[in-house]
Amino acid sequence: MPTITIDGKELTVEKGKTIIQAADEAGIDIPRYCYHPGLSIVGQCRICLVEVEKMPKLQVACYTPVMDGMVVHTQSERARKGRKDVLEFLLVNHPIDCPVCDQAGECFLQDYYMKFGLYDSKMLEDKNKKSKAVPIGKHIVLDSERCILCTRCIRFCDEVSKTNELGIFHRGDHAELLPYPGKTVDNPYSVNVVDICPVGALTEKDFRFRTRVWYLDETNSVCTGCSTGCNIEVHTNKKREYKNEGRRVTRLKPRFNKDVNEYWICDEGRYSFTYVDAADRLGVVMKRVKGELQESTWAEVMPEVLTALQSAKENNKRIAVLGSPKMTNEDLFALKKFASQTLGVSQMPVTVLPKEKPFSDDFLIREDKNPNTKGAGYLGYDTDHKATRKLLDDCASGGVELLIIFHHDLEAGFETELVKSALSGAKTVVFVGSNANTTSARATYILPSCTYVEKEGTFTNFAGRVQKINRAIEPLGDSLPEWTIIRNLSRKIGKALAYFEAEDVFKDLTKNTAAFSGMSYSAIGDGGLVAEENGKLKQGDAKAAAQKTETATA
Amino acid sequence: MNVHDKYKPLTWWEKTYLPAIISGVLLTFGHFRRNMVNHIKKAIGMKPKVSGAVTFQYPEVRRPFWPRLRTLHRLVRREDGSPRCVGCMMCETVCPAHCIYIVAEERPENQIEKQPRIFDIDLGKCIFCGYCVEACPEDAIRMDTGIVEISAYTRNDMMIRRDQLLSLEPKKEYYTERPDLEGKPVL
Amino acid sequence: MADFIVGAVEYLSKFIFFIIAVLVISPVLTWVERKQSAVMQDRIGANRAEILGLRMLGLFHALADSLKLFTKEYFVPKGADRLIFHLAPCISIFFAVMGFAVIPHADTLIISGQPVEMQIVNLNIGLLYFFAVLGMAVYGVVLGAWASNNNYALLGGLRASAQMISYEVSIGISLVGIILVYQSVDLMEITRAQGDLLFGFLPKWGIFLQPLAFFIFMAAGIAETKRIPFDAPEGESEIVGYFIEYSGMGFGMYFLTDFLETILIACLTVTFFLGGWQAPFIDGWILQTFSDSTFLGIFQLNNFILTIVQFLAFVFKVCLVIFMMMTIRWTLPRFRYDQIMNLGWKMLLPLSLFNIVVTAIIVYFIG
Amino acid sequence: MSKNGKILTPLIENDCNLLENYKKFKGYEAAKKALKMSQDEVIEEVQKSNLRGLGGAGFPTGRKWAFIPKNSQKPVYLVINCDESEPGTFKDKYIVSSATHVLIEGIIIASYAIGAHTCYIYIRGEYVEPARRIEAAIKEAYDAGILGKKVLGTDFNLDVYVHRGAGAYICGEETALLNSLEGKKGWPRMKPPFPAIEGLFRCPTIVNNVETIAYVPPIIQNGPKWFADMGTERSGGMRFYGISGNVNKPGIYELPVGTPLREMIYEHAGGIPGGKALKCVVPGGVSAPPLRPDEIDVPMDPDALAKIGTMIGSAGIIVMDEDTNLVEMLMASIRFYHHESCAQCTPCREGTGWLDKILQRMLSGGARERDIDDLYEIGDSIFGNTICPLGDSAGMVAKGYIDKFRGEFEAYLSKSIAAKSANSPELKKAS
Amino acid sequence: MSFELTKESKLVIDELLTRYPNKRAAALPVLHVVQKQHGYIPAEAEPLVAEILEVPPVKIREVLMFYTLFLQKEIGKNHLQVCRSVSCWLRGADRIIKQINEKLGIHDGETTSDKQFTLTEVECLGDCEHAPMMQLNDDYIGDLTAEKVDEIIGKKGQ
Repeated sequence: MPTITIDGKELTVEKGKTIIQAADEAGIDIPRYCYHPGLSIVGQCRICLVEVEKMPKLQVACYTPVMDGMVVHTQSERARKGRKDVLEFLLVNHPIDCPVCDQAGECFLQDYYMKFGLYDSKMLEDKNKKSKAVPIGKHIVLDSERCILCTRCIRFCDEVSKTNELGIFHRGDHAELLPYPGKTVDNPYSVNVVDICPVGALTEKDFRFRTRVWYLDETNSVCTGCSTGCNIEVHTNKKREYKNEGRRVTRLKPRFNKDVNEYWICDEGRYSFTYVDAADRLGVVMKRVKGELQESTWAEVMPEVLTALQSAKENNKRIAVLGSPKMTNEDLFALKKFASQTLGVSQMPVTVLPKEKPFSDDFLIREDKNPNTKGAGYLGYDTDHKATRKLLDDCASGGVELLIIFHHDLEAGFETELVKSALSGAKTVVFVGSNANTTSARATYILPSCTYVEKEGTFTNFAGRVQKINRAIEPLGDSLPEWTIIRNLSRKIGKALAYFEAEDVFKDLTKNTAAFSGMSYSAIGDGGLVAEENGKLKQGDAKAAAQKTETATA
Repeated sequence: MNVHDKYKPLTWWEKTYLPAIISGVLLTFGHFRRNMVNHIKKAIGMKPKVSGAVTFQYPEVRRPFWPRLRTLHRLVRREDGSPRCVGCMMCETVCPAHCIYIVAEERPENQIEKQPRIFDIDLGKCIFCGYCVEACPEDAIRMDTGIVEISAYTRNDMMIRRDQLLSLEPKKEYYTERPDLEGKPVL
Repeated sequence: MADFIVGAVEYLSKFIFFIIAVLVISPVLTWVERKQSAVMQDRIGANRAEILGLRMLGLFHALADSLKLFTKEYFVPKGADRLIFHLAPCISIFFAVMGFAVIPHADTLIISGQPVEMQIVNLNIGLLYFFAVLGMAVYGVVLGAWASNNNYALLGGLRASAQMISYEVSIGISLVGIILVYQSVDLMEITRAQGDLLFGFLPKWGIFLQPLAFFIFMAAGIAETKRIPFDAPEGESEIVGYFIEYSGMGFGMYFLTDFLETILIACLTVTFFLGGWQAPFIDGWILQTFSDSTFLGIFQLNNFILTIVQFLAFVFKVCLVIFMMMTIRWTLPRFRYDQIMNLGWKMLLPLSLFNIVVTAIIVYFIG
Repeated sequence: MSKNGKILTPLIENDCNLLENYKKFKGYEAAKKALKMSQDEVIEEVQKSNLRGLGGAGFPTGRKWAFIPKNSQKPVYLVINCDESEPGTFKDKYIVSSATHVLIEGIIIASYAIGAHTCYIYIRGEYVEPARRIEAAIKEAYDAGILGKKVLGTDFNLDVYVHRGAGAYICGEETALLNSLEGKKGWPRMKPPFPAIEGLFRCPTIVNNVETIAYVPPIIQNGPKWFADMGTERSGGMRFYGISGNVNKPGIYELPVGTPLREMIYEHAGGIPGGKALKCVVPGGVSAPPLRPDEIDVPMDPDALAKIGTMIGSAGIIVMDEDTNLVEMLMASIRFYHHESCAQCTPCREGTGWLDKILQRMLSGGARERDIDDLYEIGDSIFGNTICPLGDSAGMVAKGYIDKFRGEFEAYLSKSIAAKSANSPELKKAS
Repeated sequence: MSFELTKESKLVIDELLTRYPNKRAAALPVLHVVQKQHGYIPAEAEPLVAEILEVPPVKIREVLMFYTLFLQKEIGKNHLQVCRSVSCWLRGADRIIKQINEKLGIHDGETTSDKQFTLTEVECLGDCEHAPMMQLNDDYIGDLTAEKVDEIIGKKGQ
């Protein structure tokens, strides 16, 4: 393990690491354009120049491996001058069109200009003209003039998505980043190139001109597009809502988690937030009056639902509950507790498999498009598709009086006939969900629930990693988190659940479910913890969890 | 620590405030006396050397605008009549009163990709600080219309919209010298 | 019975005369304030309101103002205590008006051989009455502020009460010197006592006998009216005050109170320190020059003329004091709140105590 | 060995691209001799000869060979760099087209020494005829049993291939050449690892210049001391000097290392046409900073030139007479770099283009007061901040001309500005 | 327009592929072969070459556009590549270029309308001793003078 000194700070670094990696670990900021920790190192942008003692030239921090006894200066006169020069060169042909550039605010050129540049331009000459605002894919717009040829996107397409769409053509200052003629950047991970583009050369069509990035609020969350559970940041525009135009989530950005998604996210997941403000979003409580669904209120509907529950219970008619793997661990636990303690329901299926097998690959996109199937399994739900079919069969044969369905669009997974007969078989159908579908259209009561950006909770991904979601925006209309709806029901019937926050549910959950024992919100933190079927945390994780809890409480 | 510590401490006599009050009152009273005499002189038909007041009789007499005066905003147009504004939202960002509302849109022409679809200024909130003019990288917003009488019956009417802003013209007649003060005050 | 009727007529006529006078003078004062400040500041001042082309130097503005205030919506904020909200301005103006009851305007007028005190009520404890009334004024402010259900108003009200209570102490103690010197708490008596001459040429006015008390009284008095430089409670343009939620005549009453208090303080200043209705040097001359023959059947000529002169002297002095107070208002900037408190408690209060001690010693030795 | 002590010139003059001609000069005797020696001995001999790389960088050849890891599991490659694109350099063309067999013999010796069984000759794409000749010579050698399996009857196998470039100066840089050889863009690689450790196809690779390899057979033949004695203390032997520009007899001259520059210009190259005065000399290809007339007494060896702030490079001497406009000269040089910059590193990619634009503007009458300083500063900023030396060269050239001939530049500038203000009355009035 | 490799070209390419340990390395020689067959390298050839070399087509295009000798569009029968670099410039390359400009009416990168000549200004061709010089198709012609240029154009233009 070589020991090196960066800016007077002594560090012991793993052999084979480069200076910039060592500096990153120590929290010393060295500027970079071409270097990206998730990609190979090319060392061509030259902005990361640092002064290394006993080396005649400035060295690129991203490529120079650490050697024992190395003394590095990142802020020396020479290093700053070198960086400033490189920056000046980068801006020679870069259009200064920050006003129309969506990258402004998160642009490395701007940041480093303010940090190291601040020179008066010597440039009098005309800038080279290249193609501007060319759509190069379903989601991406390319502005070649702004490109600084750092090749991050090219390396992404070569190394991560392995689709090789992009290349740098010509040479010298006429070199231009372009996709291969006739090819578009439409791989399942394409928009990541926008994230890694340090300047505004690659921008997102969907986000284009929507707002300026400095208006955005960020909330850490987890993608619900599939069971991978990629870590994301939800960007919302709370201070200037008129810019939202009916769409409260501005964009999703991947968040680094070395155990799950590293730096990336698939396009499907990136645009999976659209259902939050989709046209079919349920925002009001509804009930069926004379065969028509009408808007209602919680105050009106809750007693009616309670009465239905009560009468079904007293008449010893069956109550059936179909949970959903789209619900958080908290929702599922509260539901399970309520259903088994108060309603006496024992069989609780959750899974509805779609008729067609969805797209999946071996990187991030998984076949199971639900974020929490694993968690439902841990919590004692029956994750078998057949169990759901059995429940529907029961309903169809009239063995169920009251059916509570969460989220599911049953027609997506079952024959329309079966669904129809099942839903008409039950006297009362309560649909709890965030978006309308064919099932909700046939329900007796519709109780609107929050989407994942409107509530707190945890999801358990396919590998058993429990990860936290946070509330980014206020719930739409009357919608409530599912656990709140269940708790409100439980207050009037049977044993009341004494939950006030999602965290209360989780505390109860960790006490009662072996797989989650020892966890807490503070221990889960941003990275998540792995739950194990046999009930114990992994050795390393348990220690980490204990430490995290300690530091959190301290 | 009090900011006044850096000044020299007041003497006992000064601490009573009396000298300051007296000198202040003498000054204002001096003005009162001088102006009153002039007013009376005028009232009884004598012609005073100077007028007792320096006020302009608005709205009959209007005070000329100084070039630096900040009046109602306008959006500058390009030669083809489209807004010069590119919707960068710098003004919106810098506005201390949060009175500018911009929503951008794609501009059909590719070279300048962006333009504002909505550009509203809430004059009810605006404090006429002129930061938006300073911040604009395109010199697209200016406060030189010479319109100072801004009033409306409802809050909504205080919103000035993009097309209104674009339709405004700069006021050209500026006075660069101090205008004549020998106006005729009406008592 | 007849005595009672005569007494009732006497009080009633005095009261009506006085009420009309005060309520007319207050709007006029608003005009005075505008015009005076305009002249001081090289402006013209309000001059736009006109009736049939007549502008009257802007005098109609007072009329326009009151019309406006009368016709404006009287808005009661959500959550306000409605009763107190309505009551508070009334309390405020009520006590301001009440204060005038004991102000002597002239010496006794003899009508049909019947002496009539030129004072609405001749209380032998007039000074204490005045303290009591003044002390009640703060209720109007505090209740209005509290009833508005507005934090800013409440804060303004708190500032106002703190300030008024602080300065009332100084006012009270500064007047103890006057009591010591004139040996009375009856305002008529105090005024009469100021008729003598000191050293043969100087009227025995409070300002000469109690110069320190005069300054203290003036400062504290201005503070009592909550006017610049002591306008921390309301501060029209910058810090919203206790009547922020009031509109229409509710605001109008507070506004009127302001001016009534100004007049009141001016009247008191004149009564205590400037010889009240005394018109020195010419009163004797009038008595000697005019005979005591009957005039208009019921008046005694010299007494009548003297009373008129005394009344005019009183009015003249009050105007002078008001003019001074307004000059100060348009000259000085506002005190900071801590400065107001410092001045009240650390300057005026010790000074007024010191004044009592010195006065007492002098009175003890001189007799 | 022949008259005048020249080594390769006689071979070139006698068309040694044909095996029969080369045989007359004891062809392939040295290879046979070397193949009998051990690998280390060969390297030792070359090291002793003080043979330094003649392509530009001047790194001692023997030492380079010694870097090859012994007993490497991976195959070792020898790559001959014949991508001769530096303006003012044209020596390799002669060697590959007319002394081809001595090159092949050198390849055999070098390959044997480093344990390579495959050799690629990377020849620039424009050299169509030389490429054809060398292909023919290789075929001849294969047919004669000199190449292929069992070289010259020994157990040593060697395949030699010609690989044509396609027009990129940057591919003369060894790592860019390797990338180009691998079928990629000619973008230089970051070092370390050096090619000797990880080069072509990630295997140990030696990249040598044509001329360097061509001198190996005579060294083996005549012993290292003979060669070392001809040159200076630290760089042995002879080398080709290509003289071009304003001289009477432009061409290549094989002379001992350390021959004074003046002698070359005025004696070997026959002086300047029309008896004009000398203004400026570029001693080592366009990348070398220029020399003033008072500096040309310098001996042409790497160390002496380095001492006065320039370099011998590929020894392409360009002579300029008194009529030359140095601003235009600098423009021509910078235009070259602008055209050839590979677009990898920022300073070189943008800097060369910027320099070119400034110079073009200066020459089209738009000169400004500060242009000279700008040029110098930009050159300085490019220098030392790039992966490969192309950026350094561009920076060095811009700096070099301005350092040495600032007066010339200033004179041009004032003349140009005066002309401009004379042409525009407004400007005249304003100033 | 589709592009097919001729049988001869295929044979040459097969031989070329044996020279290198991986196929990609043969990119330059293969492209040379394509260019020799077709006169230039059409866009349609890129996927074909990419397939032979087992690399993504974009990499072939990158290579193609990086090297100046690979042509992407059809050029005239006679490709005049006039050196403009330092040594040639010193001895009057400008004059030669200007002469061709005037004589044929074409500038850098342009082709005459009769598809006879294409002029390209190139950097050093390594024939500095014969400056000023040009490359006419594969051949170097040095020591150019105005008369010599006229002669070349006249001879080839017929």
